[in-house]
Amino acid sequence: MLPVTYYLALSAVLFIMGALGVLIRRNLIIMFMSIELMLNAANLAFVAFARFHQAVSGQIFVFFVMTVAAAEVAVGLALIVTLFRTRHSVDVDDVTLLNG
Amino acid sequence: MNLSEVTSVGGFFSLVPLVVFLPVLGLLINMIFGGRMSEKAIGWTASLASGATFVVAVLLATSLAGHPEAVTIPFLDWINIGTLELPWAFRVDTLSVTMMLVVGGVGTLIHIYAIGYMHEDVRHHNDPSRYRRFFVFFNLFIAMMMILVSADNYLMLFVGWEGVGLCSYLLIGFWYDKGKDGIGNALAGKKAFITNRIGDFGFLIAAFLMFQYFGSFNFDVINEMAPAVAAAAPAAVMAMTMFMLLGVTGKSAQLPLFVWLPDAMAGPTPVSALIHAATMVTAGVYLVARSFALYSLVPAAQNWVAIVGGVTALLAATIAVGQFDIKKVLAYSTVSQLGFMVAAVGMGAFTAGMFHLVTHAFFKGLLFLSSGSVIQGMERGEHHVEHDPNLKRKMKQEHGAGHFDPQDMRTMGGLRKRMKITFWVYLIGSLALGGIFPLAGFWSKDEILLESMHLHPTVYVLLTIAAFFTAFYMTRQVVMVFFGEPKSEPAAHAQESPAVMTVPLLVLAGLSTLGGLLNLPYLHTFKEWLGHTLGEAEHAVEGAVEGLAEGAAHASTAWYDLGGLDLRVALFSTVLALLAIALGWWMYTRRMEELQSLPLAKRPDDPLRKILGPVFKVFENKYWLDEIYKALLLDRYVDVANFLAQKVDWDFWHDWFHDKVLAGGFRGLTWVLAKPFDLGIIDGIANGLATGMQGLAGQMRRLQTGFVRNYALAVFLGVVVILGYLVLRMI
Amino acid sequence: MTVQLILFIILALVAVATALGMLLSRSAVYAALYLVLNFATVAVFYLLLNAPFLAVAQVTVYAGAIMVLFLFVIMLLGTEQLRRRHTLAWQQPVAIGLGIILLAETAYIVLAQRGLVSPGTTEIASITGSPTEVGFNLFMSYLLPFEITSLLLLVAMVGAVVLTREEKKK
Amino acid sequence: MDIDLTTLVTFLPLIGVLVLLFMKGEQKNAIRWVALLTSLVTFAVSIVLLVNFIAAGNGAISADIELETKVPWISLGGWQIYYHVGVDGLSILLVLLTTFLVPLCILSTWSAVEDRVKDFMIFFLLLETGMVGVFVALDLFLFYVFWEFTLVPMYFLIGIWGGPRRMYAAIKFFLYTMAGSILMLLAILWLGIQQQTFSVPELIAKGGIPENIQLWLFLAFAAAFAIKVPMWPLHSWLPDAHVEAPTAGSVILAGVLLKMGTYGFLRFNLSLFPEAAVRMAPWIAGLAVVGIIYGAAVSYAQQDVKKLVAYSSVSHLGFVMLGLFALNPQGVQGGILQMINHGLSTGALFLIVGMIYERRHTRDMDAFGGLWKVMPIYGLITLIVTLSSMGLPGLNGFVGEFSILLGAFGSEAIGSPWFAGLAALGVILAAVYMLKMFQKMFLGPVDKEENKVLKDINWREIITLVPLLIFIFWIGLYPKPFFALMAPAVEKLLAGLP
Repeated sequence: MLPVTYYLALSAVLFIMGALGVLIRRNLIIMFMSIELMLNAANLAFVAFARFHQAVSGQIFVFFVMTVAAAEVAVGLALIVTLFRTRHSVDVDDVTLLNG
Repeated sequence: MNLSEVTSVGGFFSLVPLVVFLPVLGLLINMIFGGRMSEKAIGWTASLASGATFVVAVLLATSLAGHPEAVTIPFLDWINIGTLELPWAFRVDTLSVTMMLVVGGVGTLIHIYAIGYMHEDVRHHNDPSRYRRFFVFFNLFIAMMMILVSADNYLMLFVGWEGVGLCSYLLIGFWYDKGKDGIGNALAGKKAFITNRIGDFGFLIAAFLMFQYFGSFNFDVINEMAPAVAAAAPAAVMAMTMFMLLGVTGKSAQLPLFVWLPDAMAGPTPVSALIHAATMVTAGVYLVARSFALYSLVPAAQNWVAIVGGVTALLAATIAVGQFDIKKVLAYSTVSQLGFMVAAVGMGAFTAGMFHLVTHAFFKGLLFLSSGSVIQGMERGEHHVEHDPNLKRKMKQEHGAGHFDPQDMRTMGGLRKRMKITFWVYLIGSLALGGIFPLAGFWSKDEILLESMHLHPTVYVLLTIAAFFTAFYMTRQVVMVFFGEPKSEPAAHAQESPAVMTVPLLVLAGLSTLGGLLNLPYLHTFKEWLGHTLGEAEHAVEGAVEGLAEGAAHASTAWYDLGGLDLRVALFSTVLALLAIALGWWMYTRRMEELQSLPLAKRPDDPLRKILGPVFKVFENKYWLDEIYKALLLDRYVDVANFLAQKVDWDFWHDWFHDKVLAGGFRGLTWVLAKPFDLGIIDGIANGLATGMQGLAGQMRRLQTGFVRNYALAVFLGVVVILGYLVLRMI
Repeated sequence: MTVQLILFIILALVAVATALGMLLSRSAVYAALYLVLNFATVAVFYLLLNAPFLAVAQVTVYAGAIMVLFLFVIMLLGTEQLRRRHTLAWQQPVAIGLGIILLAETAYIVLAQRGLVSPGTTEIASITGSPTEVGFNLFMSYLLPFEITSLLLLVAMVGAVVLTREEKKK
Repeated sequence: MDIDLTTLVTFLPLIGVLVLLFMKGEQKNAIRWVALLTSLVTFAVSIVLLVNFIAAGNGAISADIELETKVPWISLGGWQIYYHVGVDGLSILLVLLTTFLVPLCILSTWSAVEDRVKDFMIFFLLLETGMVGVFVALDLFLFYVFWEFTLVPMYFLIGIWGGPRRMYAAIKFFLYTMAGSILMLLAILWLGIQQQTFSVPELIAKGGIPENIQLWLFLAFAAAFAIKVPMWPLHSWLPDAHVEAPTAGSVILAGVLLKMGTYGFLRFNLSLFPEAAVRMAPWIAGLAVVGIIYGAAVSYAQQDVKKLVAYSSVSHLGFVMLGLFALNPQGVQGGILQMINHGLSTGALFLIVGMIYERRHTRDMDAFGGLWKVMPIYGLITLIVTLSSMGLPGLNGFVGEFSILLGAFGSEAIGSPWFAGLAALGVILAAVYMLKMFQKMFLGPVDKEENKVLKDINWREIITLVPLLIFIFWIGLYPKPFFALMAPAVEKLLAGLP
């Protein structure tokens, strides 16, 4: 069995890449996929810890995260579709209504 | 006394609640089903209800004949608070049953009469739908009057007292959309109610005093305790009786509150007969008789009552001389006769007062009803004239285009030929009222005069003069209405009333003729009857009369004494009455005819006008009492009310004090705080702060780019920094 | 060097590579495909970590359902490239810089935890992650949250429907 | 534990509010029905409360507080504020009056309120909770909360659905009442700090406040209550509020809110500060008598019917105050009964005015005349209510007024029969202004064209008025059950006086 740190390191790398995706990319869909990646990274850490602590709760948590992610994707994509309908663009930089 | 004791007494005593509930039943039937009943059915239902109460009263009287002591039938607890115990109980004694008989008997006759009278009246006024309402109110009145007379304490008496006042109000204003300016009748009703309320105020205060000194309103308790309380607190008993007198002057139309009664003639004539002549207005007399125990203890109060009665009797009699409205004459006559009764009970001659009350109910009821017959006869005549173009033109020429008044005696005359029954019963009523032997009025009036001669000479003089005037104005009325030539076309075509009206008239005429039998000299049936209730008070008076009259000798031995009838007094008043009749006859036949020769413009409508001159004016205008009251009291009250409402409450208190001083003051304060203080100092600081903040915000807003990625970056930065902090802590 | 370690390294390389691919690919379709691959590798990691139920769920839910949804949307909206713009040009280097810092920080933490070796490395794993075990826990200890998630999904469904419904033309 | 009825009655209207919140504003009729049903259920439960109260005495009517609930509510430092409610003979009738009037008011708004029906009903039901709360609260702090709470819905009822000068009236009403309440709050705080409790029964049991301090506290409480009553000369807000308020608001204002003032005097001033109450009795009685005469005179001079009725309240409430401060059984019981009577007959008068206003959109007496002929049922009912209001024996007003005057006449606390004597003049003056109103509106010829086509009141309006009439007759003919309910409690209260 590998030490849990390996998995944590991998999880961290994946998470940072996801975060960078959100920060750098302008395509809303890709940003959204990056968020999914971050969730996956977190899930990986959960499962690793579950193995490490011999507790099934971690896996249950992952299960819940997946559900939430599914819900989130459904609503998020619906938002994107609506946004596209009004703005005809998936460029996040086109949506600057909050500009002070 | 509880019910088991009552049954042991036997007789019909326990039936007494029916005197109240039978009329209530009648009015409920008429109220609920009357809409689907014919006029006849409505009228007879009401009459039957009233007749049934009379039957109950007769049954009670027969029971009382065997058991003359008072019986109290408890009915229900009304108000019980602390020491205050106010049951609704019925008291059956000779006094209350006498009143029940009068109310039930005369009431029923008038009910029957009204079946015919109102049938025409509602058509004359173009609103047949009110027929039912009339009988509902009429039955209500009987019920209320019965509550009044059957009460066993002052407060239940007051309930009936106010209740009859309400019925009076409703019935005076029965044609509330008619009268002077369309509102005259309604105003008359209001006047009656409010004037009576002033009297009720006196009654209430008297009741409070009673409760304070006797701790009860019960007649028996008060009668029993009265001597002791009168000894301990004479002023209190004096105050009680005087305040009660105020109540009496209101309800029984005495000075100074009699002004409502003549106006009350605005009601339909049966109302005037039943309420404003025969029954309700005598409630004051009944009240004083009820309170005999109190009054006989305070001579000063008795004196006042007698004086009020005497002065009212004379004053009203003189006013009656100057009236032209047939019902107004009778109204003032009623006031005057009530004065006789009040004077009598005031002097302590309770039997005499009650006796006159009963006979007066007969003959005054009769007179009013006959006057109603006359009025409707005139209306029928007018109706006839209206449908005959020739006569109509003729009438226009004689009377001008103005509204024809069927109650004005100046338009009547010669009716004895066209309305025979009415004429004869009217004549009987007038003679009875005038005190002509052997009609009912002679006996009762004579008894009052006799007792007043001994007890209160001043009042005797007043009453004797009033009696003279009484005979005179009644002669005047009879002559003006029934004799001579018709003075207008309607009078010439007047028609007699139907049997449903004349039969009650005949019955009442019989009673007016024979009423004196109740209390004949030597027999004194009525006196003994009432003596069971009035007991000691009556004996005391009798003793005083005998003592004063005789000095030393025995009453029965003097030549003029006929077993309680003083021949001197009787002869003198009879002679006076005959004189007055002769004078009246001469003046309104001969003198009137002589006057007819004068040109129309100079011809006076009344021969007295020329003889008495300005004095007649005074009579005609009722001593201007209404005007004086209006100027001194009513207008002043309106002024005060308007001043309080407009100036004090609204302009001063509402607008000035609240809006200007309070609200304005607060606004002023806020202005001072806002402008010099706030702007100068506080605002300075605040504005500085605001400008600084604005600048800062202007810089800060640049952070809000609106780019989502920017915000995300910020979050990310936060993560890096926090994690960095944790890492540094680990190191 | 155990088989497990070799397997881990290979899989980790694939995972990072696909993640990078998603991050850098021009086209959203490519990005999505890279992500599917990435999810699949993560599913394999789950298998390694004694979580077979999650592994299957990962493939069906993530790689299957969610990513299909993404692809649908991409197809729906078209795959046209975004115009080159210079909005927030400064953010890219800053973000990368911050990412490196974060990487360093996590690296430090992970390295500092080197001694953290799983107690379960030697013994037989006591958890199996089998559907039975997960289900048992789910329906016993976590029943309420489980039910609430059903509500959440319902709300999300309703939300998605409401959001995407076309406004009626007036 | 079975259901706590007192609390249930108090908060039942809130359930209706909750339902109303979820309804659409356009479903006006449904909203009205929900509100009506809620208030009817509340009334039914309050009847159950009455039955339980009677049963609680085991054969006799209890003199104590029954159906009590005491739960810690707010804990502040050393002392504890309780949610403490219960009913006794002093309050039960007022609770019933409130729950009785509210359904009638809602019924009366059926066609009168078309605008924002939902909000109206919500405020109305909130108001009911507040009013019942005032009457059942036994903790001074809780009482104060309810007391102030009633202001808010009433403020909106006047301010939104009122007449042309509604904002002025609403603000005046609010500020005036607030001003008085502040003083009361200070007194409550003083009592709480000094006596270590806010519980009214405990405060009564503890007693022992020196007389000069009692006097100040008495005045502080009296300030709040006298404004609410309103006692002369603090009545200036009343005509404004009454005239501008919508009909149902006026009914509740006259029927219940004013009674909160007199109830306050009864519950707090008399029992908490007995020595001061005895000392102040002649002064209060004096103001009451001035109010009676003044109110009657000012009523007479009004053209606006609603204003006339409003000022008549000043007169009637003067009677209540006179009775309460007679400090003997007749006076106090008469006073309590008169509170109910005034609620019934003045409530009915406002409803009656509202009905004609709905038809003619004017309240000027001169605009009417001869209405009895056009609207016979309406005329008859008005006549009965008018007579009740001026105290005709056989109707409710007389029983109350008579007992009050009788009590005041022999009252040792007031000390002189002159007060009652002058107050009895008010009986005459009441007849003067009430009959003037009746004559101007209902008698005389129908001389205005608009009045000739008026429709008589419909079934809904009759149903609104008939319950009031039933009680007007009942209390007038057989007031014994009503007196029996309050007698032991009043006796207990009076036993606490020096």
